Amino acid sequence: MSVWLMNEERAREEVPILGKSVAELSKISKQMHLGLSTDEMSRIGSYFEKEGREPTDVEIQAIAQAWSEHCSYKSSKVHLKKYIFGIGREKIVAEGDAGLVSLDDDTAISFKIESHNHPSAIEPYGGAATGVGGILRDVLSMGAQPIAVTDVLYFGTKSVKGFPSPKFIESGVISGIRDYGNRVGIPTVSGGIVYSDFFSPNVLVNVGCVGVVDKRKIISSAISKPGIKLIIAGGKTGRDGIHGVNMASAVMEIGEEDVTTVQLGSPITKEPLIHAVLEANDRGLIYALKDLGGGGLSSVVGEMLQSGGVGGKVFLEKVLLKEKSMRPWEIWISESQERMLLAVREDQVNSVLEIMDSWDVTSAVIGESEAGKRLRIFFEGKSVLDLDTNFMTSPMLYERPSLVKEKQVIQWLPKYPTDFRRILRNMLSDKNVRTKEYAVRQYDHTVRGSTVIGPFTGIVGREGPSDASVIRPNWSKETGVAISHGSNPFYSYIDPYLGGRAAVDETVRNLISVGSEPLGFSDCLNSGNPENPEIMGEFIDMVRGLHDSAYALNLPFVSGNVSFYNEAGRRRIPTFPTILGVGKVENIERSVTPDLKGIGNAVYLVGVPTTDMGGSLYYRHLKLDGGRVPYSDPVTLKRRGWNLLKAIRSSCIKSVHDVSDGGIAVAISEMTVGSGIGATIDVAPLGLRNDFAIFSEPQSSWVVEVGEDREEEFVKILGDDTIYIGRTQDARFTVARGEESVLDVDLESILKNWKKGYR
Amino acid sequence: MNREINVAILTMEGTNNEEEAYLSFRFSGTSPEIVHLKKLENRDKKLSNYDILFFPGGFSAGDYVRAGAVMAARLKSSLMKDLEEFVESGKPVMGSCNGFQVLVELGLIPNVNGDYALEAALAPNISNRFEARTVYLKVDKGNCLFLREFEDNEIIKLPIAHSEGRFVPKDKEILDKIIKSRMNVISYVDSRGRQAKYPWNPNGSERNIAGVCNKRGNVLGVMPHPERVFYRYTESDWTRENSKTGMGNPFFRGAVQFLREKY
Amino acid sequence: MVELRITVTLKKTVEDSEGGSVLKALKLLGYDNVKDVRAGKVYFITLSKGNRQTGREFCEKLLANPVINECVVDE
Amino acid sequence: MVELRITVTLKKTVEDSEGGSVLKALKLLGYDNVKDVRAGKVYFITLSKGNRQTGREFCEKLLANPVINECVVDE
Ligand SMILES: Nc1ncnc2c1ncn2[C@@H]1O[C@H](COP(=O)(O)OP(=O)(O)O)[C@@H](O)[C@H]1O
Ligand SMILES: [Mg+2]
Repeated sequence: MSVWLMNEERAREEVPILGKSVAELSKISKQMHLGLSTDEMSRIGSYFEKEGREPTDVEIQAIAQAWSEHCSYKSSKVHLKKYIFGIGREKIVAEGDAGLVSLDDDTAISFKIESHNHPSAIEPYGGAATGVGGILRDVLSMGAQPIAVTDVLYFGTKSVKGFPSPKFIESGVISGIRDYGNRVGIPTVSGGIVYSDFFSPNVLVNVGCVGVVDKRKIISSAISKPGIKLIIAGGKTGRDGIHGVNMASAVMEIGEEDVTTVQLGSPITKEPLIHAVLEANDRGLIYALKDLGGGGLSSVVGEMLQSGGVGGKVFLEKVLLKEKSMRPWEIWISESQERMLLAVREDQVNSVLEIMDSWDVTSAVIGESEAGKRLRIFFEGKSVLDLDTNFMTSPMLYERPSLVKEKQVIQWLPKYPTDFRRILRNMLSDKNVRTKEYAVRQYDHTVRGSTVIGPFTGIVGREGPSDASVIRPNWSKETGVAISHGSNPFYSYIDPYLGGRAAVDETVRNLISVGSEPLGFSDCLNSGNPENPEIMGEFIDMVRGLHDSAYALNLPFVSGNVSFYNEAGRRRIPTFPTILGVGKVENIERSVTPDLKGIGNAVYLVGVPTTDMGGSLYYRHLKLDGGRVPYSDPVTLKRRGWNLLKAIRSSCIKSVHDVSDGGIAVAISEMTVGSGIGATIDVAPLGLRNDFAIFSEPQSSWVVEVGEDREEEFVKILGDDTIYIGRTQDARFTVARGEESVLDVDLESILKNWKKGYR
Repeated sequence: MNREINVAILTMEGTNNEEEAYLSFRFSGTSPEIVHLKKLENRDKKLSNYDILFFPGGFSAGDYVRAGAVMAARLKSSLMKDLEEFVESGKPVMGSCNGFQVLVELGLIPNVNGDYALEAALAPNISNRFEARTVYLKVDKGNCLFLREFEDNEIIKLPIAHSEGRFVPKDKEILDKIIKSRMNVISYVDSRGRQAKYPWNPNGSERNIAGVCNKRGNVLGVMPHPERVFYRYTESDWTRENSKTGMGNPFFRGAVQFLREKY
Repeated sequence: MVELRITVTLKKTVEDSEGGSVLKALKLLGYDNVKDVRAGKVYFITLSKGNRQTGREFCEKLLANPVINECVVDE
Repeated sequence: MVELRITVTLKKTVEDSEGGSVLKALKLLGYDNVKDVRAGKVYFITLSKGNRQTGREFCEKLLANPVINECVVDE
């Protein structure tokens, strides 16, 4: 990167902008890597006109950080406010870097999902690793002990000239998550991997984290009193990661390798930092807390002071540096990893510094809050920034033009298949369906000794997939936290609105499947360039979809993030959400897994097959337009889901698996993997053509194994929402319609196809 | 012993299984304490004040050089005598995963010749990957105090999560002595209890060795993680089984019983 | 037969946690004379035929990531 | 100032799984001329004073386990 220097003197530099023309302002924004529009530059100009002076480089850089798309949500905020923020508010315990819902009387769950797309596209290993590091900090910021890391990955399938190969990106991302997550000692238990040429070369790395906190110990990030000391703790500050947020707020260009934004992260700096921060919190020594992420100190100090309505001062020379020659503006906006900012009462500063030292964590007092509304920064005695905190942290908001393109919905009717067995095998070995063990088994999912349901369950040595993971955060209680995701870029590509609803549906389905009651969501919204009206139209459709489902379920989105500008190369990604959901398992003993449990049990379908085949795996294999995307009705979802939960809690149920990619045929196949137990089903009661009956992907649907003596009770709870379809059996999975055989496949071949590519 | 049993769980940056080890000891009726290596180095704390010493898993110092190497080097340079005394007093010492690697690097395991020389190493897995899954193990308990609650030849299941777990003895002589003295107390087996190759043997360990106990029976190193399955609910197949307690539980019970009887 | 030694290190601009951790350990072992440690990987590759150029191709295609790594090939 | 290069590899008698997988990957990339790959670690250490002997001490005390490793120090 070309560091923009006015002259060689290290301290305060002036950036003359007063009276400059629009063209000149735009040039300054470019040269300094500010990413600010001319409107925004003029707004800064008029502020300094009133101040009667030119801004310093530190000031201009600080404002650019705060006003970046990444930090300010300037293109999305209007819509998020309208559709997302208002839902289920009474269920939100607190909000901040992560959001909190209530697990039980004493405990809250802190969770968030976030994208690390742009950094991962430039350097997959470091991008993914620091993504994990960043999301851990967000959860820790609330005072919570992280209990799980999650990752939903979207990989391209085609090489694009000028960009790294898909294989290189994939192995880099997976290794990055592995090396960071394993070293930091938080289990990586849930996620997903999706392959599509949508993501060539725009790889998406969405990482989530879930933590728990004693409700009395939730930490706020606001400082509302003068005289509170600011302590920076953890890693030292270096030139790394400068202008990361500005990069994430623009379209990536071919061959762009801005080295100063590349970081690999240091999990063994983070690991003791987590312990130290939690110990300080446990002892009641933290007044306010925030992590240093995008925008570095600049964003964090500004927001901590502004949200509490005070001002403050910071002495930059007190910040511990990796490189001595850093300029003040670099120190102020550096995004070096593994740092937290603790606000501490004066009389408790020493205790906090001692705790840090006892964990071998470096820390330093760098400033304090003051009465008033000014933020003042000094470097070696000179003032380098003196700004109104309100001005700094209130960016322009945009309601960008949007356009909803009417798409024609076409559905082709395929020829009736002659070989169902071959189709099923192809589906099971599809990269999007078959086991992800080649990646996930490189992640430690049992560290902390609290993983009740991990990513794979069943007979040791032949485990199958699970729908959600369950963590028991407190060994003295029966309560569990269920964690899962939903997303379907194939649906969203065709219909962002229904795709949004389907993502909520999938998340809820997965959470119900393990016997948990959904409590809330975090959403990571992936999209293209918001300055394109068509994309803005998709974006609005997507959030409307999320809204309509979540509102009907009365479940809040407690946190999330927006990632625009994912459109390098010729292809852009669909506009779609990845949702992280958490649920409450009242008693872990009652949680269930998808592997079939015994021969001779009844198999029921909750839900009905559909003719909406848009984006379905079956039609993707046929390479035909499938028409409308499967429709999720939240009212139905709520009724079926919560009734199913009732049945699970009363122990009627031996195993459950939700219906998703590949329909009930794939769902039942997956239930045989971990169990070695087969099933025979009759699709006559389901109506529809056989291929639609077993391969369609109806929303709000599950396959359920019911204990022999509990059928009556089960049917009573589920009522008309369930249909008896067959029984479990030995060695084979067979499908018939009355007398006519549709499919007959042995379990070994299911196992082999599903495990393809692993071992 | 009627008084409290004090357990030191040793930690430094990157060790990260101290929490589950702490809880496993606490729920076994002892008084565990997480002790930072620094505090032992600067003599704030003394090893001899503890009854059990536990080396947890994780990635001490990132495992960057070699798993366990940095932690072992630091211990060797400042605390080797205390460690030897602790071991020679007969008190229980256990390490799992990274802890096992540290014990081997310290020469506390296998120590067939009794001189704390390096006699083995834990090399990178033959698969060249990190492996996180449940494995079948056979317990040949010998005189190992941590294993006294198991049946002899019992088949158990424990989670593993490591990339450097391939047990390599220095030479044939050392290996023979290990086998002859029945120090290879835990071995990887297949679902029917037979010695088998990858994936049953997840790392390519010589003779499928998963755990080694010293001759005296008071120092145990294991690659799998007993502390992660203290309760049955964290076994990966618990929804299909009706065990009463977790398979890691007896390791801790064994050590506690031993101390209560002996002291 | 050609023997190549390929050394892959992190660029100076990228923070090297491994080197840092070794530095810290050596200092704690009492070696105050250690000023800096950079860690890397080395591959000794035997070719039936080829030259440094082949080694450079290996760097590009597999062993190094140009964004973060430097790759040196010796024969 | 003294610059040491310390190279740590697995002994020939110990199977080198990383080298093996690099070999496999190179063959998959079409390089049939690759006969053997051994992987190792390398440390570039800057000392204010010292010599190869110091490097050998680092090997012994930290960088190598003689049961499986070879350690070579170059100045
Ligand atoms: N990248 C990943 N990281 C962590 N866990 C994952 C990842 N991908 C998949 N998993 C886990 O593996 C299991 C099976 O995943 P998958 O086959 O995608 O199932 P499904 O399609 O039902 O979501 C799930 O428990 C899922 O959470
Ligand atoms: Mg699922």
